[in-house]
Amino acid sequence: MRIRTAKMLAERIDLNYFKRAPALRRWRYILSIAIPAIAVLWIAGYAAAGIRRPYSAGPVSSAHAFAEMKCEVCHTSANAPAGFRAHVSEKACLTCHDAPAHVVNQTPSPACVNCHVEHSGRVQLAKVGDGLCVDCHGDLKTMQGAPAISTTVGRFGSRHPEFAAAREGAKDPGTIRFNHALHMTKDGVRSLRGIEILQCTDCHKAARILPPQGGSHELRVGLMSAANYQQNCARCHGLEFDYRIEQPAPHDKPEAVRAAVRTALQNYIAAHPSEIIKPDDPRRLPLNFPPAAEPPARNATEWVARRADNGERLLWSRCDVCHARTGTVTVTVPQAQPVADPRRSVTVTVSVPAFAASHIATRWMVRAAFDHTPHLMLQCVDCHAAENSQLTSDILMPKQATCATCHAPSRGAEARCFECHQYHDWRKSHAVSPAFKLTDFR
Amino acid sequence: MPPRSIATSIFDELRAIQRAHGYLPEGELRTIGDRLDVPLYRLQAVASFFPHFFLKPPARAEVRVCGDMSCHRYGGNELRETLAARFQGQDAHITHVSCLGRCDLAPAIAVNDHIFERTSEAEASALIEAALAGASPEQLATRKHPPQRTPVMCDPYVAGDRTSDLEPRTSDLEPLTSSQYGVLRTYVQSKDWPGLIATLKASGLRGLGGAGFPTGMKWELVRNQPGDVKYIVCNADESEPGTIKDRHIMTNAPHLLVEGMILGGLVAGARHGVIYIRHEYTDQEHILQHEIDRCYREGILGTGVMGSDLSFDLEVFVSPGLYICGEESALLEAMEGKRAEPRNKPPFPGQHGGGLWGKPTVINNVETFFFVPVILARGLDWFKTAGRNGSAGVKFVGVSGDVTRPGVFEVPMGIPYRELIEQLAGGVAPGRTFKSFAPSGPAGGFLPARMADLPLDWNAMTQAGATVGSGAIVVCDDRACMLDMALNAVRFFRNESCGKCVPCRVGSAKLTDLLTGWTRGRRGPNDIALYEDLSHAMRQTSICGLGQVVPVPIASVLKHFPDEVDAHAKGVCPAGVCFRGRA
Amino acid sequence: MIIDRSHRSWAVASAAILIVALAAYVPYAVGSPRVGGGTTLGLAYGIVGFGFMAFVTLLSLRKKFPIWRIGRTQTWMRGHLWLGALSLPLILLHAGFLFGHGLASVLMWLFAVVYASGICGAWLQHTMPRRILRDVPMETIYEQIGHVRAQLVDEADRLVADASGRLEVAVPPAASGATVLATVMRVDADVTAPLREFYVHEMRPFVQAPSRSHPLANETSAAGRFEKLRPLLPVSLHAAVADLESICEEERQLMRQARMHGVLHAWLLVHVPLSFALMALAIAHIIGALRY
Amino acid sequence: MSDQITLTIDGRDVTVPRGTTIFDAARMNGIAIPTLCHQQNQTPVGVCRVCVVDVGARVYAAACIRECDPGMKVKTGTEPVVRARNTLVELLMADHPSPCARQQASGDCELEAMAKASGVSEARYARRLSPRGRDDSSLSIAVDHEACILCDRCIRGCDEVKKNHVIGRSGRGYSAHIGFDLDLPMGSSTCVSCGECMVSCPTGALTNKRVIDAQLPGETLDPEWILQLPVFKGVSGTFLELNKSSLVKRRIAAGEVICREGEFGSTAFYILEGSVDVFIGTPIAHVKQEDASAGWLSRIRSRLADRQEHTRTEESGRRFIPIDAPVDLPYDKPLAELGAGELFGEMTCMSFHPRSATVRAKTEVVVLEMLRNVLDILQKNKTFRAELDRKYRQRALETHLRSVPVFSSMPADFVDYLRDRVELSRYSPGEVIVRQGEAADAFYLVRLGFVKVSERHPGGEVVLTYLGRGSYFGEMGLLGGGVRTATCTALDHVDVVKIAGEDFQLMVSRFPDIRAGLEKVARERAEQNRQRLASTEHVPIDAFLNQGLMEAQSLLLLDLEKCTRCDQCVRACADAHDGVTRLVREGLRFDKYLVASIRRRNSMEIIIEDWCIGCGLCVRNCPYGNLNLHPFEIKVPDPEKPNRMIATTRKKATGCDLCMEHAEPSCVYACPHDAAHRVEPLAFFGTMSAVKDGKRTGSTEATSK
Repeated sequence: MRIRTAKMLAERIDLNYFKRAPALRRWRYILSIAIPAIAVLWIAGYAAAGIRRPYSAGPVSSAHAFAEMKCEVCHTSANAPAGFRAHVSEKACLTCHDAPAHVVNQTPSPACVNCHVEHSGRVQLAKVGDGLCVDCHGDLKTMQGAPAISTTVGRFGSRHPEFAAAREGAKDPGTIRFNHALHMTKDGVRSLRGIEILQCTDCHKAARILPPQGGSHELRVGLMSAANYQQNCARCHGLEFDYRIEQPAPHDKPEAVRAAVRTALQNYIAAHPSEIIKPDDPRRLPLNFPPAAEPPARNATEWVARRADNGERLLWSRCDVCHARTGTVTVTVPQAQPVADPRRSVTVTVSVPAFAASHIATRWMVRAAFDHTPHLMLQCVDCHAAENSQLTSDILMPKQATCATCHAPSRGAEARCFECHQYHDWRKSHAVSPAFKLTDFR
Repeated sequence: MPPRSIATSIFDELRAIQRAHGYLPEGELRTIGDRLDVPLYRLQAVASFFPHFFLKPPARAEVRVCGDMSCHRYGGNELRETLAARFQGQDAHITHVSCLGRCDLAPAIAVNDHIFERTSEAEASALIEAALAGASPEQLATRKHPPQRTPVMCDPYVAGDRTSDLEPRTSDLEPLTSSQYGVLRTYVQSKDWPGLIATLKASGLRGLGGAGFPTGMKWELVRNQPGDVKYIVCNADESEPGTIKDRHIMTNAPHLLVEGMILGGLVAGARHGVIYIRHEYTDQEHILQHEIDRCYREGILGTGVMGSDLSFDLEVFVSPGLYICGEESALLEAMEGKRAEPRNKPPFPGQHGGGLWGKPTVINNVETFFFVPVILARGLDWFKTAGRNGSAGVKFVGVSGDVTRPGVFEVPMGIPYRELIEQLAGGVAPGRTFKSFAPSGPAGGFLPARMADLPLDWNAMTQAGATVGSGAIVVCDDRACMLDMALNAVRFFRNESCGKCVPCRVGSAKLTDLLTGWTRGRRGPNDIALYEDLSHAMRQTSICGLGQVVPVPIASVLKHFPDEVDAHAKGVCPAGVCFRGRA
Repeated sequence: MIIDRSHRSWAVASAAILIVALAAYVPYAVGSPRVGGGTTLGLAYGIVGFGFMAFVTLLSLRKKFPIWRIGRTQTWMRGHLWLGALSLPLILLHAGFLFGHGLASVLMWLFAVVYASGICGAWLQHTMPRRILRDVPMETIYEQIGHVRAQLVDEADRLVADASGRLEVAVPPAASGATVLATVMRVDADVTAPLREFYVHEMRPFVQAPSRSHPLANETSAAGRFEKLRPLLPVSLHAAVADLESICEEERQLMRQARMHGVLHAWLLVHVPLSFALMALAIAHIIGALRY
Repeated sequence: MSDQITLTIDGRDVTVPRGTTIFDAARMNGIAIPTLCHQQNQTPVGVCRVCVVDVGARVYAAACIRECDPGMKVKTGTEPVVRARNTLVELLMADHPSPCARQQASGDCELEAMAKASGVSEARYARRLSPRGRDDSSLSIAVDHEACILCDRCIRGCDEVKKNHVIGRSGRGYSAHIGFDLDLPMGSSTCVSCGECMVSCPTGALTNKRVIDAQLPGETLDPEWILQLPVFKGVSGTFLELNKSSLVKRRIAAGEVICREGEFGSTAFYILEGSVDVFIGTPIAHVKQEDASAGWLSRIRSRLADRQEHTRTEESGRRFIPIDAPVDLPYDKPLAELGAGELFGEMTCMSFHPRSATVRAKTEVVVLEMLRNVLDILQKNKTFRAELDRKYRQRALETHLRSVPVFSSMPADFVDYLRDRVELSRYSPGEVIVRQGEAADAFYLVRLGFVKVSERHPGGEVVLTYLGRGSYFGEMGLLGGGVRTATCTALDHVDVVKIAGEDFQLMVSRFPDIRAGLEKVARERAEQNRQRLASTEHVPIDAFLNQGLMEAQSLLLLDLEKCTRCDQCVRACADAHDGVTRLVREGLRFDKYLVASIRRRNSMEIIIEDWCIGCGLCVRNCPYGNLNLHPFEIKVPDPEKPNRMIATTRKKATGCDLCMEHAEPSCVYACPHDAAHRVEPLAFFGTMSAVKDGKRTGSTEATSK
């Protein structure tokens, strides 16, 4: 047998063997130097060739695509300390962009890039994440005073406060009596032209709302305009006051209405003096105005006065259909006397009914913008529960949950803050003159 | 009581150490060297000479498998290889051993010096495993077969079972006298030593150890040597493969051996006698020792043999064991505590300077001593007519190998070998053909079956170019390859060569290599010439008979089975023994 | 290094860091308008992740100075494993699970490869040593295989020379490039001839320059070859043959060891250089990120 | 009977005295009979058989031993006789390594000459397959068993001619060979190198060995003259004649350096006249190898590596540096003087150790410079030994005793008492000095060389410690039960001072402090042994012994299931040890662990002292291969010009020191994979085997034979 003692085995070994690297180890050394060197050369090569793509953090937004290969457009190093850091400064953004401040007393005033993160692909920079907003609005602090708005705002649909209009107990501030249910009955409403089935859009139309001070940014399109008597009500709810006069009374203040009535009557009698003595045709009188057994008017003025009183009484009752009478007011009106001398002006004080202001809300969500246009595929009643509303005070605005049906992260419709809210206070916007020409980027 | 041994005590010392340590540690050898004032190299010389001694710690299982002649026929060598393969890597040392003297119960193995007969592979494995598990020698020994004691037919003193129908000439012998040692008693009283010698000479009794030197002449020669101190030694170192007859005699008729030795000692003028017995014959050693003790008790041995003024001491010397110790001068060397290397002769042991411690010494075989009292008791006439076909005497032969009833047979001289083999020993197995036989172990060569009609007779055999030798008949049937058998025999001699002289030491190795080549089909064109040169040198120049007979087996095979040898050169083994396992 | 119970504290700590990182990430990912390296938390992830990576890379430097008493290398290795493992989630959190563009994407890919190779290496280091232990009992020092092999050739030469007298093997000058051995042998009927012939023509070429295609390279065919050889030789030579067989076995084991060692260490060829490259580029990335 | 007999040899009638051998008879009559084994001055043995002649008998007779018989007809040269003779020569030639050493050296190999004469050119027989080998152990005689033809001439030469009784035949049959004593290597035997055997040898089996071919510089001496020197009385003249070139006389002027520390040498010096100074110029204390890698890097390394100043406890209490001369040098002032009749350089010469000190002639000196073969002879020479011993008793014994701390307090009068009573003994490598279990009859002090102390156990031998100069042993037996508790064996050439038991008892009874000191050490030794053995109960001791792990105090184990073979441990070791590794990642296996290095401490430790001379003895004897020699480049002052520094390379033995200057061994510290462990072997394997419930796989390698 071969003898293999421990000692023999050990003695076979050259004691200095470990000082020489075997192939495996040698290759490890070689590769350990070569491969990092290749890597460095690769990156340095790009740098030398001026190709920045490798160390671009990613494609820039579509809007900035023109400057993708020109880092220095945004990464200006001019103001960087020590010349090394080349972070994007506010100035770089503001060169091209107008970015009015948010609110004056906001606590931190973030830089543009805090919210508008570039190199995240071909995205819209304006679409910033909720987090940025929630950072402050999640637990809102102000520089001074208490904020007027909710201080704990979070994700829409869950941590977002209910729309102010749709909150429990809220009432429509409007005073015009309007029974939506009555008007929206499926059987239609009876009008002078017969039975008419009303559509929402018969009364409500989208409208543009311009910024109040003529800024360049439209606030939002597609808000609904308030219903308008002339366009929407007059057809049925006419202001005729005398069968002899076709022209209805104007939908105006009571004193104006009084003046208009009298003027119309004066003009009629002046044109038809024969009728001074002609009694009224009882058939054509309103049902609740039984003909008065009184002697025929003695003169035109008397005739007008009589007829005017009737007409006004009629009209005021018409007003009361929709408007809420608050009492009477005394107004001074010109004397309704036959005018001998037109140069003499005599005024009298009369009292007319007074009505509450209508207070029709045109924009329910004052801090957010809503555009009906993209929602046109929906039925109005899907969101606005008008069909059963009988009272004016009923809030017909949808609740947050209604919106969140679609506007939720899980449902696909945009649910981030920017969908409804604007950070920049565009009311304070001003024009910016462009700093670059397109040719700069060719 | 027996006196201090005349033989050396060195082997006893070594055996004692080996018993204590399991081997011979260097320190112990140094201690003995100091104590006995023997140079260390002398201790090393003997300790490394005899395989009995271990110079290194032995394996837990020291297994020795016999693979000579009969054991080879019974697959001893295959058994050894199988065991070696099986116990590889374990603390078992499995090695070859030369003939263990159990040829009739082949194959024999020795496990930790205990001999087991007719051992199958399974039995051998069980024994080795037992030894590996730490079984003591005594525990192993319980698995042995006890020696079978059967009476010897021609014992003049004992009435044994005489119903054997195989031996008509001896079985009807009656005991002549009921008292053993009767012959000795007669001669002690008469002191007719010249008469005794004359009787022996007249009987034609020869040395039955193999050489066949007339016994009467030998005794007379020593008797006539001047000097007072002479010795008589019984060579019971029966180590030749196939030879088992002495074992039989010692087992069954120790008293006749002892009586013969006392007679011989008294005749030759020796005061001391030694029975040199091989160490494998432990049982026989005990039987003999028992007999000797009895003789001392009964006044047959010791000072005043049987009340006379004659004295004779007898002891048993256990051989450290080797075939070469059967050579008479090597045996004497061993008894003197030396390497058993044969001496240059002359002087012969019977002469001055040639015997034990340089004194004239009678050395005879067990069987020779045995026949002395038998002849003296039964008379010359009986002996002369006991043989057949004109041969004189009776002979013990061992028949082993491919026979169905191997064993020792007490047969009349002159009996044809064929009768011996085919009738007494049962012949070869059914369906097999009797192919050849070796009349005298490896030393006598192989004879073809057609020569089996030769009688068991010294002269007839010598005329036929063979020898009766020690009567160790080994039979081969047609499954045996004679070249393989010759190689086996030559290898035995090589293994047993003492290494003293060049022809035997180197020649036997080279001859083995040469024959090994032949059995593998590698026979060069000049090989026969080479063989003849070698054979000539070995026969002529070797110191002793061992070296001289080394070429005999192959010579006989070349003579009687030339075709079979030639076939090997062409790569064919007619018996299908060689070339096995070769691709 | 085998990851066993002794790694518990590391595992717990790593898990804790991971949980903290993930816990911080969830609201961030949900609440923040954007995720990524630019944000504060993202940057924090980036810094911590890079820190881990840097530490992990430092292992190889630490190994260059094995006796510095700067923490047991084993601790460094544990850190390497666990912090290295942590660096992936942190970097992913840093990147917002995006691979990014340009350099960032290269970094991510490199990182992925380094990480994967690291995992693979950890697995190899976990399993291969056991396999080597099992399959290569006669293992020696890998770097010394060539040296040991030369000694085996010597041993075999000596063995055969001792067994068969003399062995005359003339090796032609190496310059000629030939590997054929010119042999001078005695032609007489020499019993050892088959041994020498086998040795010179079959075994020696194998022992000298083992190739997997050589018949002796296969255990079974080698055993067969030796089985064929044995009957041609005297029993006295069988011990020598057994020794030669054992030398062949050792030779085979050395081949196997070389192969397994290659497997065990080859991943480092990927892992280490790429991690250095990764670090280099990561630094470029950091510089870029700090500048822009 | 006539004293003259007549016979015929080759047809010639010759008359010779009775008892004449045929060989002699033929020679007397001018007939040469070839022979190999026969020599006129030796008893014939007749073993080569080349001299066989035909005497008309059945077989040929060996002429050298066969006496003539009257009327014998002898034929010495017939064709069959010559044929047989040639076959014998051819047989011998088949195994002969032709040309053998003798044939190569002097062309007078008798066998080859005979082969040539008889036309045996190439043996046709197959060559020997199992080589018997060579024996190179003797310093003066080369033994090539291959060339031996077993003619017994050397045996008879050794036995009959010189009466040395060393050589004999060993083995039997074809594997027989000559052996020395108990078949030992010749160098370890009791051979006195008289040279008779090699003179007798007919072939190249035993040849004179020249240590170096070159003549030693100096005056070659006439053997006659040498033999007149008292110290050479009894040395074989043949030997001196043969080894003339190995012994020279040199005259050295005062102030000249004879040998220089650290140099390798192969000679010893015997001072005939004058005196010399022995000193150590530069103890190679803390010699470090320059780290070739990088200057600043290694500086950083060493700075960070935070070494602690550490003095080994073993070093303290040392007051003498042992050197290769009969004196020890005081630790603080390493200087001593030697005078006429003293021998130095013994260990260098015997074991090729480097010089351990520098020797400069103080006065003009005359020295005999000798090579190993001569020194070997001298040491075996009783006269020379006696002279050396006398010198030793006179001057060295006292310093030697005092160099042992326990005896430092011994009064001078007792030293005087001991001076002539102690016995000075010498042991060869491997020789057993005391044996476990024997009666304790003496106390030993090691003068020279190393002694192994071991205990016998059922599973084998456990080495307890190694002792070198300045150590002592045998006290445990004397103080304790009177029986040796361990076996002490010489590792190399060992000289001991043997203090007889009664003197020892007298000493300890007279000096209680010595007794107390000895008893303390003995108790410590006993306690250590007891603890070690007590803890072995859990460990399969045989496996342990087989591997030698018993003897370790601390093992570096590499868990091969974890180890990725990254070699960090080796690098760390090299880093920690000046660029050479003391750790070899190959060797012992135990279960799944590779035992990469072994450390002993206390009595088991191999301390490599700072004055290691790089002799390599420890390296050779280490059973594990854990000690190695490394070359160190150092600068030493030139002994001749003290201001100049010269660079020399010294070898220094290194072994694991557990990185003592650090808290934790560097290899373990540097293992990244938790695979390297320093363990206390018994506790560790004890637990392991307990866990495994005895299903230990053991080693596949170390125990295989």
